[in-house]
Amino acid sequence: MFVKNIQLLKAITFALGVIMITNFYASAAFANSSAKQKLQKRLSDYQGQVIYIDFWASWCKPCRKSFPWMNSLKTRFYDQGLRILAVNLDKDQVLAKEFIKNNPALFDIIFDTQGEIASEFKLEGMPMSFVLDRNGSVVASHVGFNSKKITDYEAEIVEALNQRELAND
Amino acid sequence: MIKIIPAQINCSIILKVLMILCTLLASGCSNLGVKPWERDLLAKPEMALTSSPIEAGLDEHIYFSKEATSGGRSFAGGGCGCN
Amino acid sequence: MVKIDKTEFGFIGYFNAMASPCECLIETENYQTALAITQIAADEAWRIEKKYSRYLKNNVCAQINQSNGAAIAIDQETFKLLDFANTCYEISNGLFDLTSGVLRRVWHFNQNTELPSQKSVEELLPLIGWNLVSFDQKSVCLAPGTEIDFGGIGKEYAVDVAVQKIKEYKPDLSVVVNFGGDLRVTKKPKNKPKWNIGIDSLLISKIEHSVSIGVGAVCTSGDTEKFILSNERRYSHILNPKTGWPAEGCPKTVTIIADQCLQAGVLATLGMLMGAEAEAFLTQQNVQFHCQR
Amino acid sequence: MQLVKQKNKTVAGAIAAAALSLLGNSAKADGEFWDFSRDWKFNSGILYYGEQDRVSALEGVFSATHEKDLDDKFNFKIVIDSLTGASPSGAVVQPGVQTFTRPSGKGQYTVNAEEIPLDDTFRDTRVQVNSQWTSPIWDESIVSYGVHLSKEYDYLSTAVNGNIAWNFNQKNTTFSLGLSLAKDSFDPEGGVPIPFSSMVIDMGQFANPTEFETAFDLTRGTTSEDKETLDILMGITQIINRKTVMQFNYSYSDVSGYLNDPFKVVSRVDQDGIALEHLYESRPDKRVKQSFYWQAKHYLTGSVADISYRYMTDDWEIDSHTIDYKHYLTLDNNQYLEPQIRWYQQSAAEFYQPYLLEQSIIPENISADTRLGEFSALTIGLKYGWRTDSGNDMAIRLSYYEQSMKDSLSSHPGVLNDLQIYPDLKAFFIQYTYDF
Repeated sequence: MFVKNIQLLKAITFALGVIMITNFYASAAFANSSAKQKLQKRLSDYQGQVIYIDFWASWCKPCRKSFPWMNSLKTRFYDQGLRILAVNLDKDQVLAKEFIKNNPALFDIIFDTQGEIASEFKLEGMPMSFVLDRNGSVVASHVGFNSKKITDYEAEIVEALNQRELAND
Repeated sequence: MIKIIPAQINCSIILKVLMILCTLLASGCSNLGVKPWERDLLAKPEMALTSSPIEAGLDEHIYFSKEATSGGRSFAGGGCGCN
Repeated sequence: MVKIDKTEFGFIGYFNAMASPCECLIETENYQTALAITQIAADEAWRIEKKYSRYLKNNVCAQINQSNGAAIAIDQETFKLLDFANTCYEISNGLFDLTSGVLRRVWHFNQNTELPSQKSVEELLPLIGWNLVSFDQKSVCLAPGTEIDFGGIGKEYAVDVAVQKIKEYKPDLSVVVNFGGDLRVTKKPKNKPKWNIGIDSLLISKIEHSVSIGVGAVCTSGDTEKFILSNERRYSHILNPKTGWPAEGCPKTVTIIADQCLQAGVLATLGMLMGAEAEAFLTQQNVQFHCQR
Repeated sequence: MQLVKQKNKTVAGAIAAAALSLLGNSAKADGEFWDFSRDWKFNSGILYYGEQDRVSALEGVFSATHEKDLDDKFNFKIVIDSLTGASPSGAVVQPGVQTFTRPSGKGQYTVNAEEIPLDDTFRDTRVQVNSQWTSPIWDESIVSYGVHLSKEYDYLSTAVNGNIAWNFNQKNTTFSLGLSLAKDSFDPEGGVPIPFSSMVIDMGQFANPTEFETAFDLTRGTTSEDKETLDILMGITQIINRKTVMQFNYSYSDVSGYLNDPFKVVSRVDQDGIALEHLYESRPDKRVKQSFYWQAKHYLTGSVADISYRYMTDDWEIDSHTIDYKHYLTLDNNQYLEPQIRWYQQSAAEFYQPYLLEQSIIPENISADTRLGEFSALTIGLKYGWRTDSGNDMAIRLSYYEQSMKDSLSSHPGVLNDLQIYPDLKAFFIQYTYDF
């Protein structure tokens, strides 16, 4: 009886191969560096500030819960030098705009449809966020958004904010 | 009292299957898959492996009471006297 | 969640909070800003409701009311609210009293129920009295059986706090924050002389005519629907904490226009408690008011 | 009662001052900042199942899920179903009219000539409740555990289950291991029949009812029986590419205890095919089932293909293959059509026999329950779903299900040769689901 299972497994791996080939397509990695340019522009705007970068997409469920929290982050820590940048990774920007209509954002949003910035930051999951200190280096990051861990997320930000105050605006 | 792991379980079969699952896991899977931000289509409700649990439960009940096979997608136990 | 609609003056943001429809009339063409402003108002309303509503089980209000005599730790916001209520109690000679909420155990105002018996009201009176409440920066302590109901100032406080936050966010925009009829305007509108509430927003269900206001707050106390009719006498749901009964001959509603919502709200309640002398009392306060008899 | 002016400041002024100090520097408030107003999700469904002039069932499901956070859920489900109508008793078809005793021993029922005997005492209502808790652990895995309780007039089933799913390879691969332990207890009205005892049928041969009762009681052994089920489910879910996900499950199920169906009998026939008596069936008291399940879902522009294959084999020598294909077609404004075709085929249990020949020795186990026979079954279904304007999802599904038995015996004794021994089953079911 067990012999039959082996043939079964061979059949499955064959089917698996067929599906792979039929829809393999070279993802057009045409040079759309506008996403990276937009990022650079923003990072230079926020020169000397602590930056919280959040990678999100309309189809990612935890993002719906992280937006209100990021709004409150902005109103509470804006004047202490926190800037928030949300990088949208939707393939179809219409879905992202629809998401923003239902989940208002007080912070800046840039679009990275090809996922260039995401690969640069070597994203490990969705959503994922990074805390950059005042000289722009990543000091903390977390994958996912769990409302129980909010105090930890905020602690990371406050710590970065309290670091050596760079003489800035 | 429920016998936790009845002695007569044919361990060899389970071990064989576990071994196959692991090889499948280790070898084939590392290059398959998508980047975390490429899960937009997979996140659609209709792409869930069991898109309607209610329907799956109702079907499972019908086929459990009309056929000699059950489970596969989920536990096989029927939980009713209908078979 | 919040919803946004385009209007000729800009946008209206809707959401539900404190068991009533809330909206923000925003004089701006920028959709993003309108959305963000509505979200600020909504977050504030939900936060205050979640913290102080007497309908929820494990919030600050519930902790205080179920303490039966034990001292409860409070945060600075709660202390300041109690302090504000304390001032209102003193300057109104005890007419404005947050502990009068227990009277709703005997008074039911949904469509012509009967009057409570005098005896049942009197039994509650010993539980009422701001003197039964002692508090300081860190804690509050109630006499057993006594309860605090923030309903009297909750909505007005939420409006004022929301307006403050919106002014921080967009100081130059004219926004009307309207929580279930208690509203306040952040700044004079640019494209028209005044906001015409009642036409722009249908939320003022309590009064039959519209109010036009440049800047400031409008609050209404009393209710055209919530009252008891018994042998042709109309009993309002605004109860005097000392007698446990509404004031004799009080108007159906008292609407006050003032600088802040809290001020307008407390004055409107006091106006109702003045009964027949409501108009006399309010003219003395030289605030704009309107009594609906 | 006149309010005295407060030292030339009007009451209004004093209140304004108090309000200012309250609102002054926006008081530091601790507490949360958002409102998850829609935490609870509800799914409901109702199914009508009707077989051609046989059993019909109505089943209602209501499920409530509270999702505090991603993968941190509590689900409560209640299922109520009621069954009416007749199902085959296992007795063989006969040229003449037949009379049978009801399982409870009270009353009889008759079956017309050349008709497959159906026992219509089969009327029951069942209530089932399930609770399932799911929560994330060790930051990349999910644990889930739950309880199951199902109560019928004469049947009680209780079960607990647990499952752990490990995610790795950036959540592209998920390995899951599940365990379920169930205990069912069964006490039929009229007691549990002794296997191979002969059904006592009152054809007037008894002087009085008590004589019939003593004879009937002789065929009854214990008043109740129970069985235990251990299920192990191991699975791999693998994301192949942006449009394809696959799952491969192996399940091992060990059921032991009372596995007979107390209502089922096997007819003993002479060489002319005439039934002499009806013996209560006897199945082994242990069954080990193993199944290999593979499912793949592939996203095409505007539709989703869902194909699954299941191979089951057990130590009752039953092998079965199941192929299930669904095609989800998205129509405009949130509507969809989902045709379905399912092919099922099983071999017979080694102790399955439609009847027992008079002269053959009585085997250790025997059952004439067609569900253990060799048959194939086809299901064709079509589901139409839409979203109501208040944003809730509804769907209606119509399905037709047909089983056709395979006659594994080359010929039948005497009269049975020109009678239709194997009952065919044709059924349709309508399912309505509503999520809000």
